[in-house]
This record gives sequence, C-alpha cells and structure tokens, in this order.
Amino acid sequence: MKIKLFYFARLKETLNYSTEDLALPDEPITILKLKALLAKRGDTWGQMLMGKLKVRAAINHELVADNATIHDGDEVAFFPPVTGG
Amino acid sequence: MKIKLFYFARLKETLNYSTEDLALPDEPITILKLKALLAKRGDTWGQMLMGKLKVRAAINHELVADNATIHDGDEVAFFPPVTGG
Amino acid sequence: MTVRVQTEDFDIGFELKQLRLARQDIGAVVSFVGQVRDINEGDAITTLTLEHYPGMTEKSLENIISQAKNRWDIVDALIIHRVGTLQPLDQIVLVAVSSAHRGDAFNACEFMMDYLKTEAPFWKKEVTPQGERWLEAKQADDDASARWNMKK
Amino acid sequence: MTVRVQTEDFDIGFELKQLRLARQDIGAVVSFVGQVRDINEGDAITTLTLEHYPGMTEKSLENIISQAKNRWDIVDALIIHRVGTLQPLDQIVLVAVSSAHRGDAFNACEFMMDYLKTEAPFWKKEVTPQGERWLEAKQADDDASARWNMKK
Repeated sequence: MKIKLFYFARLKETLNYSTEDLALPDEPITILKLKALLAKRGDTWGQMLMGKLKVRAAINHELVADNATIHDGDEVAFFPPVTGG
Repeated sequence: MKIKLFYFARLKETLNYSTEDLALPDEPITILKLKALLAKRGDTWGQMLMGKLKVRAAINHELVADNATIHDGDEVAFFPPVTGG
Repeated sequence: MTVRVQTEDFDIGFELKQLRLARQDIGAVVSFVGQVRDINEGDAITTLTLEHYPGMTEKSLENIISQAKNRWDIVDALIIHRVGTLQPLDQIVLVAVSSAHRGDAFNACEFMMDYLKTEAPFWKKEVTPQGERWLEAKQADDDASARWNMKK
Repeated sequence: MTVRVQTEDFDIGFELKQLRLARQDIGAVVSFVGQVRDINEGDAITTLTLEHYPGMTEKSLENIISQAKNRWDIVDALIIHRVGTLQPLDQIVLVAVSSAHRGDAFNACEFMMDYLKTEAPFWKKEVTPQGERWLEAKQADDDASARWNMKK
C-alpha cells in the first residue's frame, strides 16, 4: 500500500523532510509500528521518532493515538505537541 | 441634620421625585427608619418604599443594607435592583 | 483603568487596540460587548432607555475593576457603558481586560460583567408595542454574581 | 462558522461587528485576542514564526467550533489564526463567539481557546538574541483543556 507522510516543526527541521510518499507491505500497520520502521533509517530518525521527544500523529487530518491503524492511501503526519494560540 | 435624597428608575417615575433636600432631627437614623418616615407621605410612597417592590439604597454612592446609619450631610439614594449591562 | 459612561457609541476596534498595545508583556485581551436585542421575554423591543446614577456609577465601575485587579493577575481593564435611548443592535456595554496569560483575562472579564449586572446603578426601560416597562432584575444575575464568592 | 488561517493581520473591530450584527437576537459577543509578547520565559523575543498543517488546521478549528456549538447555546463563532513570521505586539489569534446571553459566550470562547492550544496543529518558533528555539507545549495548557471534560 501507499501512504503520504508529512513532518512538521522540529521534526521537519531536524529530519530535513517535510513530506514523502511511502510504499509499505499490504498489511495493516499502526502508527507505533510505522514510527519504529522509520526509526531504523538512522540515529536522528530514531531520536526524533522513538526518543524522549513527544511525537503526536494524525491520520487524514485527525489526531490519533499510537495504536491507530493506517490504511492504503492515508495521509499520515508526525509533529511535536502543538503550541499555537 | 440635613441630607440629600435621590430616587431612580421606577421610584423616580412613580413618586415623581428625582431629588430633594430633607431636614431631619439631629439623631442617627437608619435606612429602614428613613423609608418608614417617607412611607407616611401617602399610599404611593408607602407602596414604593415599604411594599412588595424590592428597594435598594446607597449612602454616599455605596450600596448599603437597611440597617446602615445615615449621618448629617449624607447623600442617600433609593432605587430598584439594578438592571444594567 | 478606564471607566466611561456615555450616550455616544464606542469603537471596539479602537478601544481593544489601545488596551492591547499599552504594554509589550500583554499576551491576551478578553472582551465582552453587549447589544440591544430585538426581542425580550417574548416581546418586540422598539427602544431601550438606560438610566443611571451619575457619580455612583463611575465609582462602582472603578470598584469592580479594582476588585478584579486584586483577584487576578491582569494588566489593565476598561468599562464603557452607554446610557440614554438605544435601539436593537445598538451596543450597550464593553468590558475588556488585558493580561499576560489568557486564564486571568477570561476570569476577570466574566467577573466584571457579573458584578456590573448586580452592583452598578443602571436601570433599563423597554418600549414595546404593548407600552413601556422597567426591566426586573434577574435571579440568574444574582446567582452569577454570587458564585464568585465561592471560587478561589 | 468562520475559520481563517492567514499571514495577514486582521481587523478586530470589523470582525466583531460582522458577528454582532448578524442576527437581532444576539445579546453578547465575547472575544479573545492573543498577541506576541516581547519576553517569553525570561528572554527577549525578536520574532515569532508560526508553522501549521494546511488542511488539518482548518478542519480542527471547524471541529472546535462545532464542539462549542454542541455544548453551549451560541449563535455563531469565529476563529482567525495567523501564520508566518510575527513580531512583538502583532496579533496572533482572534476567537469570538456570539450568543443571546453572556454565560454561554464566555464559556464557549474560553473552551475554544483552550482546545485550540492543545488540538490545532500550529507550532511556534521564537527568535531570541540567544538564537532560535521551538516552543515546548505547556502542561498548563493540557490541564486547561482537560478540565472541560469534567465540567457539565
């Protein structure tokens, strides 16, 4: 399956990625598993996604918990806790 | 002693008095006693000041209770509960 | 603090800007504006006349601001209240509070409105097609004001 | 409901007037405006840059207004949030609510700000004389948002 990924704020800046298209095996995957998968790309990725930093995730523009499941065609985003207002 | 009296809103309209100077015996008098005194002026006065209508009072621009004491030179006001805002 | 009782209308944009730009440590401005509604208690309102007690009104509004300043960490506050004859959609009152953080400004602004409703010497008379009538004070306003005595 | 995410400044006077005059049964408009402070956590702020997640931002702000409408008896609500690079004393956000009575407008407006602070995808980066830094989310904001789950 194919998903679209977005990174924001500190994650975007540190990973130097704002968006990417990702091809994944055709089976359900949770946010947590996707994070673990991406963390294998290297130390920076591991630190940003599985380290001490709190990371929040959205699927198709909805905030979701780590056990939420990603489906084919979903837009997934990773970002720090929000600080607007 | 001499005091200045003010009436507002429904009281002013019904009594047809907005302000008056009043001479009273030289002894302390409470708001309640003053109301009773004024109520003797006639039925309308009695109904407005000692009837079912809630009347609030101020001495020198401060809201006071019925047992507050009036002194020489005070400015006393009678009015219905406030409805601004 | 600023307190104004006036027959003229007021410009909210201007007033809030003055309050907001007064100090660089202000992060929040909360405001309330009240306007004349076209219907009250089921009857159409033609006009609304506001009477007040000159002298006491200003004093009581200043006192309300002082109480808010004592209770919350706010920078400044403003109350403008109109008197005289108004029509539906006319602005009646503006209460605005500036502070570093939003919680204090929200609390102080609502407190000031609740106290104004029960302590400031204003009286409203409505003209409806059925005639004139003085508004009665509402128990809900007394309750709203009283609950601040229970809050921290 | 109106939601706008924009780099341009906004005119509070104009926005509140639109909201207020929309219906004759509106008696109250409560608003919050946030501005950039000159000092945060002890450091002078030169500029503040706001990043957001286009698409999700608008959706989350609309969702916040819908939640407020479900919880309180309000007529309408408005959220304008700026993004891009701002300076001290620049306006960041306007949240405004219109209703027949003031209690609903105060509650809805504060609720919307608290939810915006914890749910809307905006991120702030400050430039100080010591360099750049991303702002950390505050526990106080999580607490402010969480308390609405306990209120009626």
